Amino acid sequence: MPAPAKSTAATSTRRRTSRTSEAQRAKLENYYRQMLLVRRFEERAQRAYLQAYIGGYCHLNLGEEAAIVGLLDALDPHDYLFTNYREHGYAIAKGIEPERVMAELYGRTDGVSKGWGGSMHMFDVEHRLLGGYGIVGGQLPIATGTALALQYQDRSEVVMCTMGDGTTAIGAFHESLNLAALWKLPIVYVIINNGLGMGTDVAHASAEPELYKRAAAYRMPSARVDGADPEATASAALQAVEAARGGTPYLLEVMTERLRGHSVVDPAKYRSTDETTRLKGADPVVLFAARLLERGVLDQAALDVIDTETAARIDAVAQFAEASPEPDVSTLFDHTYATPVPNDSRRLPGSPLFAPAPFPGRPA
Amino acid sequence: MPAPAKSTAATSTRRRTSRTSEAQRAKLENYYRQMLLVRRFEERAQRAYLQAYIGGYCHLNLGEEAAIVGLLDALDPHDYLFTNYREHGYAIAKGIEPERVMAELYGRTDGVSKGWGGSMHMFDVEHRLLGGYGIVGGQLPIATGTALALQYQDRSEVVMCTMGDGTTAIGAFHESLNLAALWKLPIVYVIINNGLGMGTDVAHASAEPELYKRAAAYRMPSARVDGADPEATASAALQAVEAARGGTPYLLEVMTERLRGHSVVDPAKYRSTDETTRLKGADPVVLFAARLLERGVLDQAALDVIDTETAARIDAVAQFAEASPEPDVSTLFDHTYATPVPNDSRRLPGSPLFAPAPFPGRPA
Amino acid sequence: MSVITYRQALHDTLRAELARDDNVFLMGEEIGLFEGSYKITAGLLDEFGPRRVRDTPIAEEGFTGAAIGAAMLGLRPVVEIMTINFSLLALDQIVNHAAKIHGMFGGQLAVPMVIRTPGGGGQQLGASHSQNIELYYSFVPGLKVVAPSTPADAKALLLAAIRDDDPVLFLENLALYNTKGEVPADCAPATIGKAHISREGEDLTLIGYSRMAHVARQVAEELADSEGLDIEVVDLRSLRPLDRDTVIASVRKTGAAVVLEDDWLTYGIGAEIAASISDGAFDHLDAPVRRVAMAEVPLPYAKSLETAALPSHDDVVTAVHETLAAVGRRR
Amino acid sequence: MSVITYRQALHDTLRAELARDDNVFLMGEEIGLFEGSYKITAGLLDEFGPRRVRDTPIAEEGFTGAAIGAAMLGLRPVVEIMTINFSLLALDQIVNHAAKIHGMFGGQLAVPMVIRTPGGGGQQLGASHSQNIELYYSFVPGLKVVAPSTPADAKALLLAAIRDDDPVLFLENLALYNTKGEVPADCAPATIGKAHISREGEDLTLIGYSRMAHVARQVAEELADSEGLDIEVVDLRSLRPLDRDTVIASVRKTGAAVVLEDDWLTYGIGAEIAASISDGAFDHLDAPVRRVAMAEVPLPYAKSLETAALPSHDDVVTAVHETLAAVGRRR
Ligand SMILES: Cc1ncc(C[n+]2csc(CCOP(=O)(O)OP(=O)(O)O)c2C)c(N)n1
Ligand SMILES: Cc1ncc(C[n+]2csc(CCOP(=O)(O)OP(=O)(O)O)c2C)c(N)n1
Ligand SMILES: [Mg+2]
Ligand SMILES: [Mg+2]
Repeated sequence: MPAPAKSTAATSTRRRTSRTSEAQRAKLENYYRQMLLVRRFEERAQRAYLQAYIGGYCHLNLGEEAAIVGLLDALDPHDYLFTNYREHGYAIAKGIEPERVMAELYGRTDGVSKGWGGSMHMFDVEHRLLGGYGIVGGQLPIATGTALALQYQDRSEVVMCTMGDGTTAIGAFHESLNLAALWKLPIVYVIINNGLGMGTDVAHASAEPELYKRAAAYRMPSARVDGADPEATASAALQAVEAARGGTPYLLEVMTERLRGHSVVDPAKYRSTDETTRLKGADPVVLFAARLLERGVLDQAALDVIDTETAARIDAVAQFAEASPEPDVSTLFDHTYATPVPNDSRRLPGSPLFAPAPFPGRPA
Repeated sequence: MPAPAKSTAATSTRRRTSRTSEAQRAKLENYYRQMLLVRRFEERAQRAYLQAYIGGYCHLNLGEEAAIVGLLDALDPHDYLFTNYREHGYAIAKGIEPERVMAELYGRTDGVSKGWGGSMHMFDVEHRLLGGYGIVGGQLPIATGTALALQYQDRSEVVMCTMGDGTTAIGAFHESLNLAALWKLPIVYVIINNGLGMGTDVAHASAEPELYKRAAAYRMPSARVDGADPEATASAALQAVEAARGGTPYLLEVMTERLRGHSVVDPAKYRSTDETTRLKGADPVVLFAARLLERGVLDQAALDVIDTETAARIDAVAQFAEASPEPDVSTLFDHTYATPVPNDSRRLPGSPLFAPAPFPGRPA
Repeated sequence: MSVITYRQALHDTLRAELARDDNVFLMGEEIGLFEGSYKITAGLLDEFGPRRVRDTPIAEEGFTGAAIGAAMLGLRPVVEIMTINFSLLALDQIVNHAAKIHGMFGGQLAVPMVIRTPGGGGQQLGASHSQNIELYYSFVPGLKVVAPSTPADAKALLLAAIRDDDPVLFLENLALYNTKGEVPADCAPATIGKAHISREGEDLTLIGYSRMAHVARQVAEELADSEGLDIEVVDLRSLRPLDRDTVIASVRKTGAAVVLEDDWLTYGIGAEIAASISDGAFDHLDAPVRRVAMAEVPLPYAKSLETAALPSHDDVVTAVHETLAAVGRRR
Repeated sequence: MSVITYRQALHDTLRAELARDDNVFLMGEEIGLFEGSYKITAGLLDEFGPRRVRDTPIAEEGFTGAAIGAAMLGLRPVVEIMTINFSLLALDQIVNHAAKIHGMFGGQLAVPMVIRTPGGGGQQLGASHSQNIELYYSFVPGLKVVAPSTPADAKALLLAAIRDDDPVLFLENLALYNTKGEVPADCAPATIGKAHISREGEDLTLIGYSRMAHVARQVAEELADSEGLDIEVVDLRSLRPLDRDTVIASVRKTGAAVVLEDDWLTYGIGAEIAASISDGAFDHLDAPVRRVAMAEVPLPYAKSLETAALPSHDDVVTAVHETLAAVGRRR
């Protein structure tokens, strides 16, 4: 697997960042690198999907890059993350090699879930990403239980659990937040509010459209933050994570934009032209690049270098995925159970349940 | 079916009620009569259960009488009511003959649900009690949909839907209130907060123990009222019903006491002696009788008359139930479907699926 | 008579029923502005407005339950659950409430509602999005379950379902939406509870529903052409009530049966079909009833594994050949 | 060896496992202070405290899901769902999550949890509180389902379930809680996936699980005494995986089978048993496999109707007699 690309852009801009400390500068550059990596990864995923390398549903993080990077910056590596099906960027930002994320999209054995999960089901025990779930809201009770286990074992890690705005209407949201608050679990629930379910906007889905306010029903602290700003997101997330680590669960609402359709195949025709125009000015990667330029953190040359490096990395990522083998049919029955038991069915669809009955009739 | 007992107690106290108008006096007497009817009904149900006339689970309204009477006073006869499994008193207060409620408890054909429902499943289309549901929270989405139908048909009725305090933890609570508020449905959700699920108190079940405050998560108006006071309950309920009739759903929390165990068979050993002592002073029927005496609405003689009349009525009620026939086994398949269709199974457990196969073998 | 897709047949029928009866309305996630995840409801919000075509929040339990309550007052809601996998969240409302309200309250009110939902694997949607769990509904007295395999049946059964006074689970299939067939313009509602012999034959009976009834017809035609086999095909159409008589009459005639299903074998729909045949045609069977069904695994995403796990055309051919061989040994 | 109730066997086993392994904890509604709706957990809160014995709000989906998440970190939650009817609210968490997490993520983590829940009709609890829906779990690869019928099996299977690394649905039965039987003090965990011949015989095989395995033994003993019949009884014990081999070996020997179940007949558990026997013992069966199951109605409250709808001891006797008569005609 290729090593992560080394930072070569840093040098060229170091002198100009008088207003920011070197550590701060490095951090911002790193934010940008990660955001761009997610962006280019998703663009590549889109292409690969259209070329039929990727199947199933494929939901992209385009527009969510700053939020991802900010949120994950607030987590320690040993903290746990649960997400929904729109999670490629989260997997990458949690430290999983993009190669393994792409290989999963391709359904290959080097995929982070060995090809069993696909786009919606990234999972990596080592990096403590505990999924990637496709049932809206399904991850919430589970993440809550993981937080319960941390409390039970008297451990210091926290759980972060993301969801979409549309997800706040489902029963599991209510049950989970109530349990977490009642039991004082170390968990941060994050609402990625991109304004839309698939095509349904928040005003048509939630009677309280300021979603973070729903935390009050559980006496849980909460806040809303601008998810186009990775620094603001990181600092809001840090506050939430600290509360959780202290035994106060937290609800954080992160305002983002979904730049494209709900999934790769959705042309988003339901969007007004006004809305489409507005979105053009709301691209968090573009905005952050402009901010870095303006603040003198990076210059255009540096940005260009990062761009080139990222593009190269993504090419390598796609090549890795393409080269990875498909799972062999002989492995089909490998993961039904963790503890093997007698009489588990290992029949393929074309095989009979029993060897053809002997004829004639019954032995005496 | 016996006619409702006529008021003979009224005359003896009419002269003394100088502070209250005659209409008001009659109303308060009627409250008391209804409360006592529910009380004696439930006591009789308990006895009948212990005598094995009644089976299954049996949850009583002991302690809830004032709340029931107050709530139902706010509804017009053509308004709809949904409740949970603790609903004998609601059925009676909605105007259903206690005879038919008791017959249902006995599982007889004259029962309000023809003996098919039992204690938990009272239902009467004519009186617009649309059940009696045993799955905690199950009634909420359905009641919400009935309110949707009223709106769809541009009708003026409202729906009232009661639930217990423990029920507010379940997902259906959240989904239903969100839908109602989003769609501005004519519905009042009522939480009967008796402080306990079965043995679990509110503080161990809800992270926001002031349950009415949960309405804020849906921008829904809400209030809390003392359910030992039928007048206060009625006026709070009227406000809620009026809001609902105007298209603003409402959440009303009614504070009550559960004087006995969760169901007839629960000795409630988990209750502290302090708690048991406190409850002795919290009987709403006793409190309301004292209030009526104190306010000069009724004197002791009048109360005694009501008591005697109610006891006689309840005897008749039990006799009616006992005399009513059990459903005949021939009716077992009568209610599987409303629209009969071919091939519906009408096989009894001991019957074969097919008439014994002819022998020998296959015809040429 | 015109040739249209299964999708179009559904769309046209919903549209016609909306126009015919003001009590009919549609409800579900993304069925309005988004025009439906699989576009069955395209254009209907524009035509009928939000009162009749209601977008809901993501709350399967809530809105399915709301349909029950609306149906109790005489409306005829047609709910779309985006895929049958998500219906698990509404199962309490469907099984403990919709199916019970008529009986549990002594037959006082009916619940005339339809739940439309597609099943189907083979789209690489992974384990939690590729299940065929019509069994969960077919098992429950008080529910009716229909599973059309052709555009004509899609129309006739949807008409029947909407006009029926009981809750009906209307099973669609992702893989059938684009299939085409003839649909009579004056198509009458079908009778729920009746299977259909979609091809007559003498050698063996193939039984299926939904996608596998479609596959059954294809295989039967093919084997007629290529090998001169004369296979009878029974399209169950209704899973509850189940038309055992039609199935058994066919097997009594042919003496051999292969049951096709897209769900897991053990306890799947086919188990009941096989058990019923083995009982009702006991003295007529010349070989054990063979079942072709999904491999019993959480369906993997990877194409290679997914394909291996799902019953294919070839698997059906194998099963037919092997069953006829077993028959041969016995006849 | 001592004679104790099924309830006591469950209680003792939970207590022993709590004492043995700190990773084991109990979670559910009213299991602590209230001591459990059916008192299985009586005294355990006092003994082990609220960390190990956790009362939950009424939120089946939430706390069952929480058990999944806790299990993923290596804890061994034992969840009580008060009756199996309420498990419908948690079904998405169980079927779409607990059963899938191991496979869907490529086998990375296990979900070692147990869901204990009683089924059973006959208590006049009405249509929504009297269902036997173990089918919903038995159908799903990734889950294991066990259904003991004796106190000894209750203990041995609960030990196995708690120590197994997969999600196990542990089916109890309201009518069995007070039944008694011998339980060895040093009872070892059972093997999940294995049926048990609980009585040997030559004339016919009776197959059941949970309450109906208990009834099967009673009927077999009685018919031995009264009519000298020699009936073999198979107690399935495990519904997933299903031990077809044991069942079929028995029927190959006896040539006749009656399958008993407490759920609805069509698509019920017995359908698979009957289909499997009809297939695997095809050339050995002397009569169709008979099924005894619940009438297909929403179970009424009234005692007269409820009794008529549920399979009884007498129904089993009738089925045995009629099956032997059919055998007689063929042998
Ligand atoms: C229970 C369930 N219902 C419906 C769906 C189909 N579905 C997938 S994504 C989605 C919209 C989710 O919106 P939101 O929570 O805002 O997340 P976003 O996609 O915007 O990130 C829907 C309805 C599902 N996967 N699960
Ligand atoms: C979904 C579900 N879970 C559990 C139960 C068992 N149960 C019946 S009543 C009850 C307590 C309900 O408490 P609350 O809502 O406060 O109502 P109350 O009985 O106090 O009137 C429970 C847990 C049930 N009937 N349904
Ligand atoms: Mg969204
Ligand atoms: Mg309560």
